[in-house]
Amino acid sequence: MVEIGIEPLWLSTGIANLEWGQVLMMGVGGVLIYLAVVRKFEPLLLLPIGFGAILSNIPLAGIGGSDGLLGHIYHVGIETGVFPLLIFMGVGALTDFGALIAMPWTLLLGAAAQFGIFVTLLGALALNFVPGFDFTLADASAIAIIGGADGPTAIFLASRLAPDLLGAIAVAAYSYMALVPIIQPPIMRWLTTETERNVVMQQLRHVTKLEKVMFPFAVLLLCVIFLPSAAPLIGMLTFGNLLRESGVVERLSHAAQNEIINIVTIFLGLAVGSKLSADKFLTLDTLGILALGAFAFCIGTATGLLMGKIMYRVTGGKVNPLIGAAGVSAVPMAARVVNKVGLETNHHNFLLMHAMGPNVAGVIGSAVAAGILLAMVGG
Amino acid sequence: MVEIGIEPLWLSTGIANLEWGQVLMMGVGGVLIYLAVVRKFEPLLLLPIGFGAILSNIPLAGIGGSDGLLGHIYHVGIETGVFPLLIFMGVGALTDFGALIAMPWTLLLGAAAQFGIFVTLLGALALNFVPGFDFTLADASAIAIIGGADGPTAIFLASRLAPDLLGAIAVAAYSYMALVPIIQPPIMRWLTTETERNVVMQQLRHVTKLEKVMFPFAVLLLCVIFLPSAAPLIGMLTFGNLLRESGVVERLSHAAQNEIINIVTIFLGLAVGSKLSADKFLTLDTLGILALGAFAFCIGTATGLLMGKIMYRVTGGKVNPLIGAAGVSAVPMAARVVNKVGLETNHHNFLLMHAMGPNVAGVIGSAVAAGILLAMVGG
Amino acid sequence: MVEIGIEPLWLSTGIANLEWGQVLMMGVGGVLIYLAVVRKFEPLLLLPIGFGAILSNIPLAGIGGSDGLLGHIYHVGIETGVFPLLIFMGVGALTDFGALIAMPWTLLLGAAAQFGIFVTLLGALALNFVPGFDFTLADASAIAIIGGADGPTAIFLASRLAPDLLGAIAVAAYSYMALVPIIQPPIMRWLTTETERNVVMQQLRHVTKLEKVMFPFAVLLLCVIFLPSAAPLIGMLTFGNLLRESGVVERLSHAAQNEIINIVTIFLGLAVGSKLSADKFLTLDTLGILALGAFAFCIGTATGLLMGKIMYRVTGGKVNPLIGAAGVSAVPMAARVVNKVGLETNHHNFLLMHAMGPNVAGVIGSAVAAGILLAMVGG
Amino acid sequence: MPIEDLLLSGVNLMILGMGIVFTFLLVLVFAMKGMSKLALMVSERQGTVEAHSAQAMAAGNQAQTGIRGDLIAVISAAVNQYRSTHH
Amino acid sequence: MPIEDLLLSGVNLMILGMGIVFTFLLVLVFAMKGMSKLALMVSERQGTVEAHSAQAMAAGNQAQTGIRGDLIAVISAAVNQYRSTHH
Amino acid sequence: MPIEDLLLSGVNLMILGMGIVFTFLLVLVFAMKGMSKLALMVSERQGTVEAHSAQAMAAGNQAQTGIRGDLIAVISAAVNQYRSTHH
Ligand code: NA
Ligand code: NA
Ligand code: NA
Repeated sequence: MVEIGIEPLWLSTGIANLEWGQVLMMGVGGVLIYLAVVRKFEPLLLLPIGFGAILSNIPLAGIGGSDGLLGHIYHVGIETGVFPLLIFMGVGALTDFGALIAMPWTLLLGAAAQFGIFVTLLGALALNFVPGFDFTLADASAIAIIGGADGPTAIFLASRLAPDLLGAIAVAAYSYMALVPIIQPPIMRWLTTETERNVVMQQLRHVTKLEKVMFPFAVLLLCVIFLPSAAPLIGMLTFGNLLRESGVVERLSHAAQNEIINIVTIFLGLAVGSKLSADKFLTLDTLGILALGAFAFCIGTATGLLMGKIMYRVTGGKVNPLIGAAGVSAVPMAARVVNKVGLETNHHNFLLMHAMGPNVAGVIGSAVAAGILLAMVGG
Repeated sequence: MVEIGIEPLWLSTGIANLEWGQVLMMGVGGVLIYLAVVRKFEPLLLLPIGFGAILSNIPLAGIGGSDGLLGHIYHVGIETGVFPLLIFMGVGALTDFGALIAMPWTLLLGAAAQFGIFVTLLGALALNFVPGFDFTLADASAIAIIGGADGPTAIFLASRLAPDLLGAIAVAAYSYMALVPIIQPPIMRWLTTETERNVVMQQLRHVTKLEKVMFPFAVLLLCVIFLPSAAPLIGMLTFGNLLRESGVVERLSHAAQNEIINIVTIFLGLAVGSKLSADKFLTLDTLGILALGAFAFCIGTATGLLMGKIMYRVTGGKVNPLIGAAGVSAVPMAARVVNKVGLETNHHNFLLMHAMGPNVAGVIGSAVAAGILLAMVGG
Repeated sequence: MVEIGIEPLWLSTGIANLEWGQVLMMGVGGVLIYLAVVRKFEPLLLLPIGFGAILSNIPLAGIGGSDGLLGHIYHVGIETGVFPLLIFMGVGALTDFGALIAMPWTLLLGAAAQFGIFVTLLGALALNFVPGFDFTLADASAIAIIGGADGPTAIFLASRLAPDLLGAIAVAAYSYMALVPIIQPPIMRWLTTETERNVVMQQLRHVTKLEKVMFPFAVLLLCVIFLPSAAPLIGMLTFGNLLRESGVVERLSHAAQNEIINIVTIFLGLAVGSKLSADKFLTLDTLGILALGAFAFCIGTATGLLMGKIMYRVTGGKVNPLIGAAGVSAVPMAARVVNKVGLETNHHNFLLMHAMGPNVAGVIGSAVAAGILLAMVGG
Repeated sequence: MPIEDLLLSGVNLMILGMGIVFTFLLVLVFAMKGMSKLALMVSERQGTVEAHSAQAMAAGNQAQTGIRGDLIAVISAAVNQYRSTHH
Repeated sequence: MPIEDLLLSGVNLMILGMGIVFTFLLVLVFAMKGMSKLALMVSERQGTVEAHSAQAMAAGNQAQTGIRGDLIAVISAAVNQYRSTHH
Repeated sequence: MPIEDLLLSGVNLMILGMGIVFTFLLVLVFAMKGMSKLALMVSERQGTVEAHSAQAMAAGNQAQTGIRGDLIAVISAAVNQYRSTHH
């Protein structure tokens, strides 16, 4: 007869099988959920990630395993790179590039802010001098992209270059994106002068519908010519944006902005959370990644601001350097921070719209950087 | 040249290939659709199940086969257990556990009602004495869960323990859930006295947002400690509920309550229907399953009521025993039935909110029972 | 150390790898998008198809490859036939067959218009006399279905009979459906007399809810008896329609009409576009397919009109032959065209509702024709 | 196989095919006529029931069609706006 | 295996099963009572904060429940209509 | 490989990388300027057409922005409520 007694019963309980690592990781998941719910840190991603971490660390259940729910979702959506690309399509459908089209030069601010990525790459490699660290060039590249301050880009690149670090990288990326309001302001005040922060920028010119429809093609064209390795990201971003601006496929644009991105966000978050296992996350690497991530954000913010100061000089004081800080992307948080800091010095100086230009430019910039890393390192 | 003539033409028609079993199963599908459309029996599930049964019994088309549409859907969504778990996430996002939080003791009513599951398990095994029946312990467990009066739980467990019986079990589960208004009242009147049914319960206390946010964690924590095998079900239920109560992820909560659960319901129903094939369904087993299912509902209702009577005594007549009948879950039908029967004896006695407590407790109770069966039998 | 220099950098650019075929196919994609956005040609499909063509022809990116995003989507949704069938479910949920139920005889108009399919099949085979063409019976059948003027049917059949031609066939089908307002009117004026076009048809009788609920079953029953090979298409069409008319599953009907069809349309379009590769599309075959497609539409329109004239005679002038042109389906475009041409001759003669009958009959007709081709050729 | 044979198969296919299409849809015509008759009978038999539900339905439609078109337009626009801004 | 043994396993399973179900839900009862106590303490400690958010929430609910039911009905119908026609 | 070499690759990657990022976005700047010029020309050439559609669009926007903000707020709340209750 089937053996049914106290012994197997006890062995089927959680306490009898719970390992310390799992307890700790559930704690980590709990912290992420706390940050999401109470501190409002990127709740759309951190809540599912946190819950996924808890579920996948439940002993015996094997929810994160290859036969478990989250294992299936991870296999279908992240190993293939499908989920981050669909999110990017949604981002494109949700983003109005008008501000950028009105001020093309702000693209350079989005470019400068990517410096944080590459400095971090060096930092990650340098960390190998510290005993216990052994990052490959691929690992370092995946870590560096955290500086791109763009979640889907980071997840996409990590799934390609360093799947083992994906959990830590995703958590770092979204956490720091949420911390932008705390990380950036000091740097902004420190690197800019009162006069610079006071600059009131002229109002943006009107952008025609036609320009908005042509924009995605312009971006995609350059991507095809110079950097095909960035085509999956740039391609889906521009596709989503075309759905939005073409004005003839309202149904599809609505689906990309709502159903698809919402459904995928739930699954992406849970699947990323399933990578938060003790053996992968409770390592020295994770500490290094968290440190490097913060470092990357600071550098990116700084270089964006410096480019802003250059444009301030060149334009004879027409550009407020603060908007350079929005170049790290982290849309729209970074732009809001710029607006806030701007208002501190001048109560009537609303920089939000001007900051949206470099802000969305940063999205393109980090997608380009990701393409370069894929082409040079991923090959 | 390609042979195109009357002969092959005739052989490609349905009548030339139609078997009696298929005709009968299409009839079964038709009956299910009739019950869904005309009698309003759980139409959201029984209509797709019925239509899936018709489609998968069409000769030559092979829609339910491994290369057919329904075969693909079944393989992706039910063999993996993904669909029932996503439905459970939606149920969690749609359920307000406030009534239960206000009356924690009603959990015991949800516990007592699960007695129907285990009695039915014995019944299924005892049926083996009847020649022609040969239920294994796994079969019996899958059949018994019908007493849980919870569709996704039944489908999830059946897909794990007895895939061959899945069709019959799902049909029985949803049919009896729809029959609750007919099955339960007589038992309720028979087991309770006029005075008991007359009890007017005091109004529920206000439940704070914080309590509602903490509740899913409390449930999940116990599940992790005592019964990890129930984690997939309990985990997704609590995740969905957290999406709802956290209040910071409106987009995701809305997706779980609408897009996801609606889409999955269509596919789940069709896929379940594709298991209604003559060789699997037109068997003595099915008759046994239908009989046992009705039996399970009656026992569950009765034990729920008896526990209600105990609480009536213990509390000195503060608890109306009728709400015990809602412990079988079948949300929210059973609670409505309680309200209806209550009003029969006292026109001013609205028990709906008080019945919601044991009602949702029953969902947790049957998920726990399913976990036990998985742990003890599925291993 | 990792080789990172100008040489590999250059080799990783697009220009260094761009082939003429790819450039041309991107051009084709651009044209399709132009037609969709500016000329409003079936934008819901042609925009995603065009963009998919661009993405899948980007060198090195391999987006259309088996490991690329579009490759994955194609493998999951089109190779399996799942996407076109889900679209058909949505079409069923969006279609009101009331006009057809009120005028059952107009089914014959939908039948006559399918003549275009079979004449085109002969045309495709006859094209083999021209050196360079070598269409098999399967190829010819897949091409002929373009005459069905029904996108999902064409994609479904092509994915079964001639995957290599799928891109060209889908593009031809949707392009000509968009061209209906240009293709049909001359033929309509040429084949009908002033008096005939002047016929004012009597108002449609009221159709009861019960009839609308019974209709899908009537269609499905005949499909089961006579033509099971058409069951996947007819089955999902009638299922969607039952969701709509049953009135008890509003949630599911809404999902089929919106979320599901919108999401699937995006993916279907992109995946079809990924088949627009130079080696498959820039061939003599494609030219033949485009020519045959136009031919098919003209024949179908003509035979539909002729059947209309017959019904005009038989009914003693009660039927306006123009509505026969709507038999090619291309819902609802063809019906609108009928209405427009009708108004040209008589400013008070609104034929829209009367044209909807043959219009939806055409959908059933081409699904039946597809079933026949599958049964006779696909075997 | 030689094109002639192919064409022969094609002709075969055309004759059979159109034959089946017409048969199928012709039978469907009669099926629908019978269906409508049946529906009529049924609804007549449960006339009373129908009546009620019919009234109910009518009422329902009232509630819907009762709304003045412009109001719907305004609301639709608002809903659009609401969606585009809140989603 | 022989039916008797099966039944024996069944009985075993029933006893253990109901035991666990009751234990689990009984423990949950106390967990919830503790939880509610904790929630009370927390909300008392940050009373002020609560008060504010509570007011805010109340206001929010106002904004929603403030709308007269019939208006909602009308709008709901319109939304329905809008959806069924525009989608 | 030795860390020194890794770092060397890293420096290489940084120089090339930032070079490409800047080149790419700088070229994009000019592409966008050209694009805007082109757009201007096009719209001027088909001025009349534009005008019409522009008016049409304006009208459309009117219809939308014409709705008083508070009405939208009310309706949005109602829609919310409608959704949360009817779904
Ligand atoms: Na960025
Ligand atoms: Na239950
Ligand atoms: Na057709």
